[in-house]
Amino acid sequence: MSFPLLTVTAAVPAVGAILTAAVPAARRTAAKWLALLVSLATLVLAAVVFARFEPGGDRYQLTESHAWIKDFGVRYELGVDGIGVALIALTALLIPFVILAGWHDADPLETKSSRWRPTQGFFALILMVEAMVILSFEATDVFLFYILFEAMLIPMYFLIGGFGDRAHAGSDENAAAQRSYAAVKFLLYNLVGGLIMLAAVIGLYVVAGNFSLTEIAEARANGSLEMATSTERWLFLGFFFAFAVKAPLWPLHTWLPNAMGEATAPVAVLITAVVDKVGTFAMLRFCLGLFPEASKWATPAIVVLALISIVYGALVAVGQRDIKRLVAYASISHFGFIILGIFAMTTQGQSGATLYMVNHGISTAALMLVAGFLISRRGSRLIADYGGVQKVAPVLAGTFLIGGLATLSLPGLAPFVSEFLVLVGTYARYPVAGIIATTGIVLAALYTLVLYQRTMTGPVKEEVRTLPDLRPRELAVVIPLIAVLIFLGVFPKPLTDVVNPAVQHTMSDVQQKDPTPEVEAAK
Amino acid sequence: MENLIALLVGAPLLGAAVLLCGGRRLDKSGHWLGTLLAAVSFFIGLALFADMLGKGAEDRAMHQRLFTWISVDGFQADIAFQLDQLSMTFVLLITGVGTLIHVYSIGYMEHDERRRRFFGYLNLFVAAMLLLVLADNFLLLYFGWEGVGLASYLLIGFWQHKPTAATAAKKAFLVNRVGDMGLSIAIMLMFTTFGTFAFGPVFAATDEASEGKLTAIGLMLLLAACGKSAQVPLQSWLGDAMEGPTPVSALIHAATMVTAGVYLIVRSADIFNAAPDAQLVVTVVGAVTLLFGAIVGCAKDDIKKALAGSTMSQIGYMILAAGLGPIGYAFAIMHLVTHGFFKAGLFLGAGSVMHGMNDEVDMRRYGGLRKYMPVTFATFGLGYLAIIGFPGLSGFFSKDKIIEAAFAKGGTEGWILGSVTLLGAAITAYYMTRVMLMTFFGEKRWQPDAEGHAPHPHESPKSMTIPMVLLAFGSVFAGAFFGIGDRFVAWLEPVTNFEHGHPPISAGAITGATVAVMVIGVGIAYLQYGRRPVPVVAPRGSLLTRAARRDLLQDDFNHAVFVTGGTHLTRSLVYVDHTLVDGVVNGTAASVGGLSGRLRKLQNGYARTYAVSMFGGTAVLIAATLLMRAV
Amino acid sequence: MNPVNYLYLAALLFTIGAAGVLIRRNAIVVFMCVELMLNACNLAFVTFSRMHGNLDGQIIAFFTMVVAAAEVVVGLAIIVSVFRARHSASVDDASLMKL
Amino acid sequence: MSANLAAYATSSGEAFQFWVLGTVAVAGALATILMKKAMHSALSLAGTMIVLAVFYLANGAYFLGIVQIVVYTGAIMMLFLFIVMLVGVTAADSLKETIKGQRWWAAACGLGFGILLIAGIGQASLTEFAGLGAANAAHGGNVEGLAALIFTKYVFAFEITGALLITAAVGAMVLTHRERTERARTQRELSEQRVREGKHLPPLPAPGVYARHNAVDIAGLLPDGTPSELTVISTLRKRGQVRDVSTEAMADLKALEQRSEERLGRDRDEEEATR
Repeated sequence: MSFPLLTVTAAVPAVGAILTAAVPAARRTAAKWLALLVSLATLVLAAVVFARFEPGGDRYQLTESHAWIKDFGVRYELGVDGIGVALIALTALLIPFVILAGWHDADPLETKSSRWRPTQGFFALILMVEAMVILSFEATDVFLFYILFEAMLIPMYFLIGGFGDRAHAGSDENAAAQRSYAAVKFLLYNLVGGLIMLAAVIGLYVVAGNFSLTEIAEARANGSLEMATSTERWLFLGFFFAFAVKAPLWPLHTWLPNAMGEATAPVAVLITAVVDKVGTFAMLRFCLGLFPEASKWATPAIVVLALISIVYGALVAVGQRDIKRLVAYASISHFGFIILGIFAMTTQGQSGATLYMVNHGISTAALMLVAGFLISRRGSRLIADYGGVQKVAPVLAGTFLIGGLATLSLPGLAPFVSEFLVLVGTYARYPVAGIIATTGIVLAALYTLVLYQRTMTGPVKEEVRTLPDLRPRELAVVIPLIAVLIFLGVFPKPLTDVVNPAVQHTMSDVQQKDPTPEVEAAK
Repeated sequence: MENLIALLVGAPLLGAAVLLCGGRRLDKSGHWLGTLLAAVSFFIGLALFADMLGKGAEDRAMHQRLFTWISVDGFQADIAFQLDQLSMTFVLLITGVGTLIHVYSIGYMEHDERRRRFFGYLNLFVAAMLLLVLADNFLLLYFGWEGVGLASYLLIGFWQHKPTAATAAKKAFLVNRVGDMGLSIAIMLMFTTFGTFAFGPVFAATDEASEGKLTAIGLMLLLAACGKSAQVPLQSWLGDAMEGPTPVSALIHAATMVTAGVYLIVRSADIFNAAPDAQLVVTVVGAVTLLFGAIVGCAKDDIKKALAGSTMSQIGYMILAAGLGPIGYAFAIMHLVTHGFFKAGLFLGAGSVMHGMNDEVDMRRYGGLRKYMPVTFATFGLGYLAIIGFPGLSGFFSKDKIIEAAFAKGGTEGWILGSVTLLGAAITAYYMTRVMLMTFFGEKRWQPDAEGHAPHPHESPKSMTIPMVLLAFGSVFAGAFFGIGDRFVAWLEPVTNFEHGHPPISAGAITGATVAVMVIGVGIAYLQYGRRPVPVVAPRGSLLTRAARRDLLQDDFNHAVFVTGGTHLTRSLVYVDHTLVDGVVNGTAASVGGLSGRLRKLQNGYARTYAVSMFGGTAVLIAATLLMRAV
Repeated sequence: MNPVNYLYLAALLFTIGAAGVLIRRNAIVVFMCVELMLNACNLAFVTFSRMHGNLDGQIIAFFTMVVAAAEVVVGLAIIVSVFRARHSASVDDASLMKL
Repeated sequence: MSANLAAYATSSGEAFQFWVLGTVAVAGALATILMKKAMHSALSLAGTMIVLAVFYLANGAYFLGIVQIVVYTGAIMMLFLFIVMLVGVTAADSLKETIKGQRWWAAACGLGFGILLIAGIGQASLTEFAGLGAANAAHGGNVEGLAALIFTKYVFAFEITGALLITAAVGAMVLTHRERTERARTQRELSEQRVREGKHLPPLPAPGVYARHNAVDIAGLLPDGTPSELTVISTLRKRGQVRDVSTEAMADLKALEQRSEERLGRDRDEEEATR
C-alpha cells in the first residue's frame, strides 16, 4: 500500500491541534509557535500533494479507501481532483497567515486566573478547522463528507462565540451578547442546512445503496443506477440547500455579516475564505456529480439567486457602516459569482468559479487581515471613526488599497482572471445573466472605493493621528498574500493546469458542451 | 528587434515597482530614476521606430509573445504584444510626452514630500498605457485599460488629504468602470461570436459574423471609449479630475489616457466598418461631446476646467472622425497626436501659471501675466494658436481634415456633422481666446489671499519651461510635418485602410470657412474680454452660461438619479436585509421559541399526564396499523 | 363459544387497567392497575397458546409473572420509601420532573 | 378434565363459565379502579385474579392457573395488602380529579384504545384453534411440556429472570433499609436533652389516664375535658387515627344525669303520690 499522503495532510493539523491544546497555560508563546510550525508543515504537505498530482492523469488521484461502517457501506475514501488540490493548497496557504495575523488575538486578559488558557484553545481550534476542511476537500465518500461538513461547525462556533473582536462599540456585556448571537446564528443556519442534507444523504443511500461518490457517479453515468426524476430533484435540493447556506447564497446569507462582524479578523477570514469554500466546492463536486439532470433542471432558479446575490450583496455593502460587515457583504456578492460560474455549465464558468474560490480566499484574506490590523489599532469597526489613515500609515493604506483593488477585480491581480472567466462562461450560456453580473464590477468598485475614501483619505482625524504603521509581523502576513495575488493575476497557469481537467470531467458528468461560437456554428 | 517590445512596458513598470516598494531611501533620487526609465522607454520606442521605418510599409507590424496568460479550453489569452504603425504612433506619443512631463514634474512637485510616490504612479501609468496600445488581444488591452484607470485614480487623488481630490478620484474610477463594463461585455460578445478575442483572428472573421452582433460589439466598445475618453454621457469625471496635480492633467487627462477611446475605436476599425449603425452612433456621440465640451469650456473660470472642457471637445472631434470610417481614422489619430502636443503644452502652461500664482486657478484673478511669465506666455500662446486652428500650425492641419471628412460623409448626415464641426471650431476659438485674454492680457487682478499672501508671479524653473518649449515646438510644426503630402495618412494606411473622402463642396472652401469661423470666434471673445475689463466676481450670466458652469446640469442629473437614488436604494436594501430577510429568520426563531414555550406547559411533571400521552400515542399507533392493514 | 372471547375479555381488562393508571392518584392502586394490565396480557398469551397449539405463549406468561413479581417487590419498596420521605403515596405529589 | 376440553370446540359448560366468571372479572376490575379505599381495591383485584386463574385452567394452562393462584393471588396480592396496611389502611383516596383535563383525556384515550383493540381482534381471522391437547400430551403433561421448553429453548431467559429476581430482592432491601448515620443516643443523653430543652420533663402521659378509656388510640383528657394529643403514639397521630372520645364522655355524663333525673323524678312522683 502506498503512503497515505492525503490522510497525513489532514492528520498533521489535527494532531497539531491536540498538541497545541495540551501546551501548559504559562507557555502561551510556545503554543503559538507550535501552531505556526504545524500549519507550515501542512503547507509543505499540501505542496507535495500539489506536486504529485498529475493534471493529465486519473480524475481522482492519491486515493485511499478503507472500510469504515460496513453495515451501511460507509467507507473512509479519499481522493483529490484538480479542484480539490487547488482548494487544499488555498487552505494550507492561508492558515499560517491566519495564525500569524491572530498572534495576539487570544492573549488572555489579565484578570483571569492562571488556569485560563484561551490562547492554546484559539490556535488549536484553528488547526482543527484546517484539518476538517482539508479532509472534506479530500473525501469522496458522501457520508464521510457529511460528517466533516457538520463537525466543522463545532470549532467554528467556539471561534466565533469565544474569541470575539475586542474592538466593539458597546459595553463588554453587549459585545458578548452580540457575539453569542452571531455564533448561535451561524450554528443554527448551518445546522438546519446540515439536517436537510442529512435527509438527502440518507435518501441517497436508500436509492443508491452506498455512499461512494465515484461509484454512484459511475453507476449513474453508465445507466445502471436509475433515479426517478422527482427523487433526483428532491435529493439535489437537499444537498444544494445545505451548500447554499454555507456558501452563502441569497436569501440564506444573513448569518455571514453577523459572524464576520463579531469574530476577530483572522476568524472572519477563516469563515469566508476557507470554510465557506466547502459549500461551493461541494456544489461542484456533489450536486453536479451526483445529480446532473436535477442540476440542469434547477439551473435557471439558481442563476437568478446568484445574480441577486451579486447585485444585492454589493448594494448592501455600499450601505454598511461597519468595515467588517462591508467585507462580509462583498463576499456574499463574490459567492454569487462563484455559484453563477458553477451553474453556467460552461468550462470557462466552472474553471473561473474554481479559480474564484482560490482567488477570493486570498484577496479577502488580504483585505480582511489588513482591516483587522487597522481595527485593532483604533479599536473601532465603524468606517466613520476613520479618515486620513493614508497620511499616518501609508504602508497600511497601500496594502489595504491593493486588497481592495483585488476585491474589485482589477486586471493584474488574481481575482480578475477568475471573475472574467465566470462572466465569459455565463455570458456564453445566458447572455442576459452575464450582462447583469457585469454590473457587479461597477458596484464592486463603488463599495471598495467608498470604503477606501472614507477610511484612508481626507483630513487626518484626531484619534487616527497616532496610529502606527504596519509592524514586521503584520507585513509578514500581508506581503506574501499580495505577492501571491499578483503572481496568480499574471500567471495563473499553475492553477488552471490542475483545474481544467477536473472541470472537463464535471462537464462530462452533466453532459454539457460549451456553446459553439457563432462564426464556427455558421460554418 | 521584436524582443524589445516587452522592454517598452517593462522599463516603466520596473520603475513603478522600485519606486513604490523602495521606501524612503529613494526619496532623494526617486524622481531621477522615474524620469530615466520613462526616457529609456522612449529611446527604445525610437529604436523600434527606426527599425520599422527600415521595412516595407506592409510588413512593419511586429509581434512578441511572452507567455500564456489565461488558458481554459477555448478561452485563450496571451501576454503578447503587437507593434504596428498605429501602436508605434501611440508609443512615441506616450513615451515622448510622458518623458517631457516627467521632467516637468521634477520641478513642479519639488516641494511635495511624496514626490517619489508621484513618480512611481507616473511610471505605472506609462507602463499601463503602453500595455494598452501594445496588446495584441482585447483582454490584454483591458488589462492596460484598467491599469491606466488605476493610475489615473491614484494620480487624481494624489493629494488625498483634500476630500475633493479623493472624491474626484473615486468618481473618475467609477465612471470609467461603467465604460469598462462595456469593454468586458464587448469581449464576451467577441468570444461567443468568434471564439477568440485576439486582434488578428477577430478582425479577419468580421465578414462571417452577423451585423447585429457586430453592431452590439461596436456599441459596447463605444461605451468603453465614452468612459475612458470622457464622451457624453460618461464625461462627468473629467472636469473633477482636474483636482490632480497639473502634470497629471497634462499627461493623462489631455494627451494620452483620454485618447485611449479613440485608439480603441480605430483599432477595432474592422468591426466598425462592418457595422454602420454603430459608426453612426459613434459620430453622434462625437458631435454631441464636441459641442458639449466646447460650451462647458466657454463658461468655466477655472483655467484647468476650461481646458478640460476643451479636451472633451477635441476628443469629440477625434471620435467623430473615427466614426466616419476609413475616411476619418487617420485624421482622428493625427488630431490625437497634434492635440497631444498642444494640449499638453497648454496644461503645462496652466501649471506654470498656477505655480507662479500660489496655486490660484481662477482666471478672473489672473490678468496681464504676459509680462511676468514671458516663456509661459509664448509657449501657451503657440499652443493656443495651434488649437484654434491658426493656419500653418498643427491644429489647423488636423482639424481641417476632420471637418472635410465630416462633410465627405455625404448626404444630410455629412452636412449636419460638417456644420457641427465648423460650429465647434468657432466655439473653440472663442473659449480659447477667452482663456488667453483673461490670463495673459488686461489688468492684473490678483489679490492677497485670506492669509495675506499676495502672489508674486514669476517664471517657472528650467525643468518646467524646457518641456513646455519642446511641446510648443511640436504644436507648431507637427501638423505641417504630418499633413503636408499626407505623410501621416500614408504611414497609418496599412493599419486603417485610408480612403479619400469627397466633400460636396471643395476642400478649399471648407478651409476658408474654417478660418473664417475661427476669426469670428476670436473676434467675439476679443469684444467680450479684450475690450472690456474682466470682472473679478463672475457675473450671473445667461441661463446657458449658468448651466454650462454646472457642466450643463449633467452632474446634477447624475447626482439626482445615481447618487441620491443609489443612496436611497442601498439604505432601503440594508433595511430590507435587516428587517425582512433577517426578520423572516428571526421571526421563525421567535415563533419556534413561542411554540416550545407553550409545549413546555404540557410537561407539567405529573406522571399521569405523561402516561396519558403514552397511552394516546399507543392508540394512534394501533389506529395507524389497522389503517395500513385496511388499505 | 369461540375462545376468541377470552381475547375480548383480555382487551377489556387491559383497557380498564390502563384507565385506572390514568385516573388514580394513590401509587398503590396505580400499581394494582398495572398488575391488572399484566394479567390481561397473560390471559391473551394463554389464549394464543391455545390457539396455536404450542406452549410458547404459556412460557411468556410465566416469565411475565416472574418479572411482575420482581417489579412488585421493587415498586412497593419504592412506594414505601417515598411514603416515608413525603408522608404521601400520591403520584401527583412526586411531580418534580418539570422545570 | 379431558384433553379435548382445551380444543376448539368448547363445551357449553365452558361458555357458561366464561360468561359468569367473565362478568365477575370485569366487575372486579372496575371495582379495583373505582373503590375509594386501597384495601377494597386490592381485594377486588384478588377476586379478578382468581377468576383469571380459572380461565387459565379452562384454557389448558394448568400449571399457570395454579401459579396464578399461589404466586399472584397468594404472594403478590398479600404483599400489596401488607403495604396498604403499612401505609394506612383507613386512609381513603379522594376520587376528585386535580389535574385539568386529565380525566377527560384518560376517558377518551381509554375508550379509543379499547375500541381499537377490540376492533383489531375482531378484524383478525382467529377462527382456527389448534387446541393444546397435542402439545400438552407431547411430554406427558402440561407441566412437563413447560419444563421441556423452559430448560431448553428458554433456558437463558430463565436464568436471567432468576438473576432479576435476586436483584429485585436485594433492591427492595436496599430501598427500604435505612442506614443509621449517627450513633444512637443513650437514655442519659436523651434525658439530659429533655432537661436542657425544658419542654416536658416527666414522662409522657399515658393514654386514657385521665379518662375512663385506656385504648391506645384514645387521647387522654386534660382536666378541662379536652383531649391531649401527647398521650397518643406518634404513628397513630401521623396517620390521623386518633379517636376523640371527649364528646362521648360528655354525652355519657348527660345520659347519666338524665337517668338520675328520671329516677329522682320518679321517686318524687312516688313521694307525692304517697302524700
